[in-house]
Amino acid sequence: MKYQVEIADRKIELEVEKSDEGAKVTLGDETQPVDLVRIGRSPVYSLLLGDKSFEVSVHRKDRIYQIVLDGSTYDARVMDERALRLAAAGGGDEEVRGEVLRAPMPGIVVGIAVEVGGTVEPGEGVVTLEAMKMENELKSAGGGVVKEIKVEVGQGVTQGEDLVVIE
Amino acid sequence: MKYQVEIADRKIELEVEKSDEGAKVTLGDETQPVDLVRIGRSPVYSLLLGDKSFEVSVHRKDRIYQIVLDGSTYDARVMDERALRLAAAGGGDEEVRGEVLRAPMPGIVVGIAVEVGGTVEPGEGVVTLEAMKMENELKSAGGGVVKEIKVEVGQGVTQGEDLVVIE
Amino acid sequence: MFKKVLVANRGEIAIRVIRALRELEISSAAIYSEADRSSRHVRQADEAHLIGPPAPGESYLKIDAIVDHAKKIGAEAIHPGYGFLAENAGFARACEDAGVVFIGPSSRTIALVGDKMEARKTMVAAGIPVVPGGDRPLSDDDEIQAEAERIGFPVMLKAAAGGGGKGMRAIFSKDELAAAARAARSEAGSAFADDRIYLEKLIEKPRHVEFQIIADSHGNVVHLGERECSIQRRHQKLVEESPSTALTKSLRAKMGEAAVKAAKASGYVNAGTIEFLLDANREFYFLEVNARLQVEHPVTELVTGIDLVREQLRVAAGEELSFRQLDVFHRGSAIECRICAEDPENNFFPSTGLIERMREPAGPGVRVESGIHAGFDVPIYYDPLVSKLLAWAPTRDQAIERMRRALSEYNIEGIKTTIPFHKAVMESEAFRSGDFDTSYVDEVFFPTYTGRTLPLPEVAAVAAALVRDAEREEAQPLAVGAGAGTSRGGWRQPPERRTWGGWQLHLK
Amino acid sequence: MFKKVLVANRGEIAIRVIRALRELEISSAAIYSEADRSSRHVRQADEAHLIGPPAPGESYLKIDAIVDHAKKIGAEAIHPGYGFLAENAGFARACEDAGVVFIGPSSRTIALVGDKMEARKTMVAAGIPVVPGGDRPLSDDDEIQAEAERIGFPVMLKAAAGGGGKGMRAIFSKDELAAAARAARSEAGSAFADDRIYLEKLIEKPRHVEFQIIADSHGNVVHLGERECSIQRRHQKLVEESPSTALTKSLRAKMGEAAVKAAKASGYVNAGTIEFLLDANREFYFLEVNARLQVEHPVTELVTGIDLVREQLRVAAGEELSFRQLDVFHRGSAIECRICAEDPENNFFPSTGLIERMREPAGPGVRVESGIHAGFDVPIYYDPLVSKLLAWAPTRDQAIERMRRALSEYNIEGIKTTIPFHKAVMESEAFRSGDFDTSYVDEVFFPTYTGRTLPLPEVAAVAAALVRDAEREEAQPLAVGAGAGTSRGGWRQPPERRTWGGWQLHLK
Repeated sequence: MKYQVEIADRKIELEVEKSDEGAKVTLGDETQPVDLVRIGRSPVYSLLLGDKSFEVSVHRKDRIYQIVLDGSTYDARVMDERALRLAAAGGGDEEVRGEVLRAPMPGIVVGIAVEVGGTVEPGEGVVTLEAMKMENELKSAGGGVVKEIKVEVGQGVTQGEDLVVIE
Repeated sequence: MKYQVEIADRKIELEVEKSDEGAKVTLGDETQPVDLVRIGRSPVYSLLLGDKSFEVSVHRKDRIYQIVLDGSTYDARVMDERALRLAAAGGGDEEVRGEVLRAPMPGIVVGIAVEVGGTVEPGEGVVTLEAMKMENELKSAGGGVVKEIKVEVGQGVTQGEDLVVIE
Repeated sequence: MFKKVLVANRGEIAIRVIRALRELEISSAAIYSEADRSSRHVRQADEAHLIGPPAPGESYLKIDAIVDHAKKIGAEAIHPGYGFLAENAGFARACEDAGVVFIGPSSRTIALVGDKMEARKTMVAAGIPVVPGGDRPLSDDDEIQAEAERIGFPVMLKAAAGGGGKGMRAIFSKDELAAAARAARSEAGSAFADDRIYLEKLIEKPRHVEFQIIADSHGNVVHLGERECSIQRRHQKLVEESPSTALTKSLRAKMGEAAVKAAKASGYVNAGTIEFLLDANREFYFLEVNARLQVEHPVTELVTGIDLVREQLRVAAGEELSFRQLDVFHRGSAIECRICAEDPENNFFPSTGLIERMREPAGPGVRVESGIHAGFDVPIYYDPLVSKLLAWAPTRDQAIERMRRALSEYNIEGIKTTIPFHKAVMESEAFRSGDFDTSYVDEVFFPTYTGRTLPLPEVAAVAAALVRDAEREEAQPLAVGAGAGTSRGGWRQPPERRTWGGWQLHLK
Repeated sequence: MFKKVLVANRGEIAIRVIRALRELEISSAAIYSEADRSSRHVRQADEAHLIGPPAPGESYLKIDAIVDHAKKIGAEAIHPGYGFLAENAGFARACEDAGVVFIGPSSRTIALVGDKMEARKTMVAAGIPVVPGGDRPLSDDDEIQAEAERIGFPVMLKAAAGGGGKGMRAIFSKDELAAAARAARSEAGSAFADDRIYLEKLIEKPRHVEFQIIADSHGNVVHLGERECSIQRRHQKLVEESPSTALTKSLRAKMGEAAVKAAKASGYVNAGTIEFLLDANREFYFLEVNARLQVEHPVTELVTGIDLVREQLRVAAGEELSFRQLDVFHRGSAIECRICAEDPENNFFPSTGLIERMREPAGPGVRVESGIHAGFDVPIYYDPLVSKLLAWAPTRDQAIERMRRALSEYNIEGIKTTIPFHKAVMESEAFRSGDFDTSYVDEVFFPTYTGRTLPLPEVAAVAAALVRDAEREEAQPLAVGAGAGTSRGGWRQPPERRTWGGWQLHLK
């Protein structure tokens, strides 16, 4: 089975083959034996790739496999052959339009630096959130025009809650 | 709800009452507030009984709740009101007759000290099992006449496997 | 010795104190807010008492409720940990008034050292070097300007009641002075209800070196050597170590002597820390007294072998210190990394949420002081410090190697932590050389810190694809023909061991 | 220094070696049997290589396969750990022949000290006290009887090739002698293919005190003080500590000197242990040389601060020891408890199976060296030692308190372990007093050891009933009216936090 895995801005193509002698994975030109074993019912796996040994944790968040490996977290999106064919047939991804600034953690809104209809530059501070004894400024990634402000100063918000819509 | 909990040779009666102010448990003459919270999806619970704080782990094995508390393991059999009524109506426990000697762990049978038809005294060695680099002698708890020997020397056995039936 | 002690704190420091109590066979009583019902300190204590809602002002800072609780449950003493009420003279006084032993210095000492100007005056009188500058509050602009010129720029404006950097301003020229003074006074007034400000010479690029002291009520005062705390980000300590690479043997002796003098001058009893600044010429200046057990106290425990919390309990119970100055000797090198629930890839933004899995380091020379566990929901209400990782070894180089090894074993999954940052610090040339000052992290390290590193994307991709592959097979067991527990061409999956992907070689 | 080292072992000792390798930035290659695919040492190593089926004879004892593997993967050295091939002269020789460094003494030294009679002869020649008795093999009954009468009863019959108590017999009178000699010779013959036996004076109720030595290839030999290992059950060590309560300063110096002499006499290089018996009059006798790293080596690491595995690697690579005898100093007291997968309530019967949950102790002065993890299926094929728990403190009393505290934090669920036994030892008067000998556990402790203790049945009953109650509610959510996540009279259950019983007070 062929897979395409997206991690950050990379697309990694690989092929997994299974036989009676075990599994092999082909990455680029190289084909290596591979063995993945789950440890009990935990999210931990032992991965042997060629001779190398790795411990990985796998947490699934919706369609993303979050892989923890050597202290780094990789958000991996996995597409198999069928999904890739479907994606190819259906055309490219939909153009992403606009941006919703969301609360990266629960907290209390202590400041809003923008107004509806105002312009926001990429990297500009939009909302200030207080959590864990500290004030944290949330910045716009892309910039644009503020379409909607969904919270007000003094309001408590949960993680992932929409704060400001920028188009 | 009333419960009877059997631990080792003790039968402990207790009553749990829940209300908007929390739960209370009555043990003998004493009624105390109680609060049990599971920690994540682990088998670990925080138990507050009165002011006292305990960490307990709960592993369910068939009808037994195995409670690990302060390093000791308590095998608890819990009967609620209904089960107690049924047990009372159905008469006492069936008389246990005979004894099956089972392997307490996986291992290899390296010796059998009895023959079918022979007599075994309580505490007498019956089967020797090798595991973890050591030979371990399995003893008869009750004693009686050997009815059946289900294994032979050199055979590997799994945990819980029947070895010898004594009546 | 006490029979029962109430621990007026949460997280790792509450657990640290509970462990010391257990070793002394003293009953431990935890308090907890509603947000901490599942916290570890609740489970590790012998008793636990709900003290109020999550906000600290309604729980861990409620002086009357805590003291009343201690009386009610028969606790003879209260250990405040650090933070919350640890340096609150009012809390110490409320304990004293209620006849409950406060495990720390007297309310009088806390009040004295809490007032920066009073503390300065006390130290000057005791002959301890302080940063050159005024020892009186300054009111009008002329007075401030005259004083600044007398000291010489650059200068530092400070609030008399100061703390946490509030009311502090570095000033490099005359023009900035008037506006800065107005702002500082207003900030100090609203933060501390005390708008007194004063001027000090600004020590540029100092090193932050502090001395641990401990004193009993029989007049014995001992110092336990220094801790180097110059690895800071915005005045927050991140890494601490002992010994400091900046101190010679004779300088260590001189500063230790000054620390003992400072403790005596302020009537100090129990454990405390005398903070100094060290300038580029290795001149040292008294900075302030931390009238509590510090976050970084285990660094000193590792090099001296002395259990500071145990000694705190002993001297609070009126016993003599179990050692004299001559008994204290230092062995090897210890480093502490503060593990915070913050995202170093994203400007140290706090990161709360559920800890899905944890793997803690262990083995030789490694000590973990953690307040969290898998399944714990890190609350938003409290300090982001979730754990402390310490490494000890005979030499500093080996301690750094050991810390790197321990950091590589430490996984906290579900939230972001400062573990990757600490790995980068341990790799950095400046930290390894020992040649750095308090400006290092903000001015040198961060501008080149790339943060997000994904060095093994191919390996992660293989893991993700294999898990996906296994899930696909699980979802269609009939179509593929081999579910869990069935045999297939020599590969066997025992039903009790879940194997994803089905290609594990098992014993036959 | 080496670039890659193969670790020819499993479990906690493999992990111990892998950690040392990581700190030295040496690549680590694990080997594993089919039973160990999920083991921790496989995951903690940089590489892992399947070596064979579960039975040790087909995997961890396969000399040729292991040496070939080392060559194939480019490992310059092999660390054997303890047990398995650690004291196998043939393995050391196979490494030497293949040009792979064996991290331990030479095959010649291993062979010399492995032959008890040769070792005795060597020590006598070096002027080291040995147990009085014969230094020649005894064949006919008359010879044996004459020798026994010369030495004086009681005597001990021993096998020249001995080990693990095989071929050993204590004899208290002349009548027992002939039969015992026949049995011992036959036992030795079948166990070691060498039926030579000899006689020694039986030292009654001895203490077992051993000295750690380490030597480099430049002629430096240093001893690192003693370990007291008298807490044994059937000749198996259970608890070790340093310093020994039986040694005075001058006796320690004399025995240390003898240990260094013994190492020099046997041409010893790398880490090893010289075992002595100490009789009731504090006379000491050479017992044997353990030509390997010992299970209990961390006890010495804690009191000396020296990393023994690191030093093993350094001297194996030809470097000089990083210290001289005068640099070694001892601080405080360290204790080790061997945590075995055995049931102390049931005659130390092995206990294998799935580890369902683990909670490890941590905090000041505690070190855990563990080879297991939650979700691990303890295999039946190997040693029952699954973990070692160590405590250090400035005094022995404090180390005992700390060990008790650490044991109370240690839960291994799913299998039986010796943790409850160790708790009882730490509480026992004889252990606390320091006044015990090797017969203590078998003759004094066990006859009064009650084993099974269930001190808090009511609390366990409450927990069981509440869990049952919650499950009943879960099974009938409609009948009772309140499932998870719904609100009921002010009690709220957030859906992501599973609460049993439904009576947790949550923040609103």
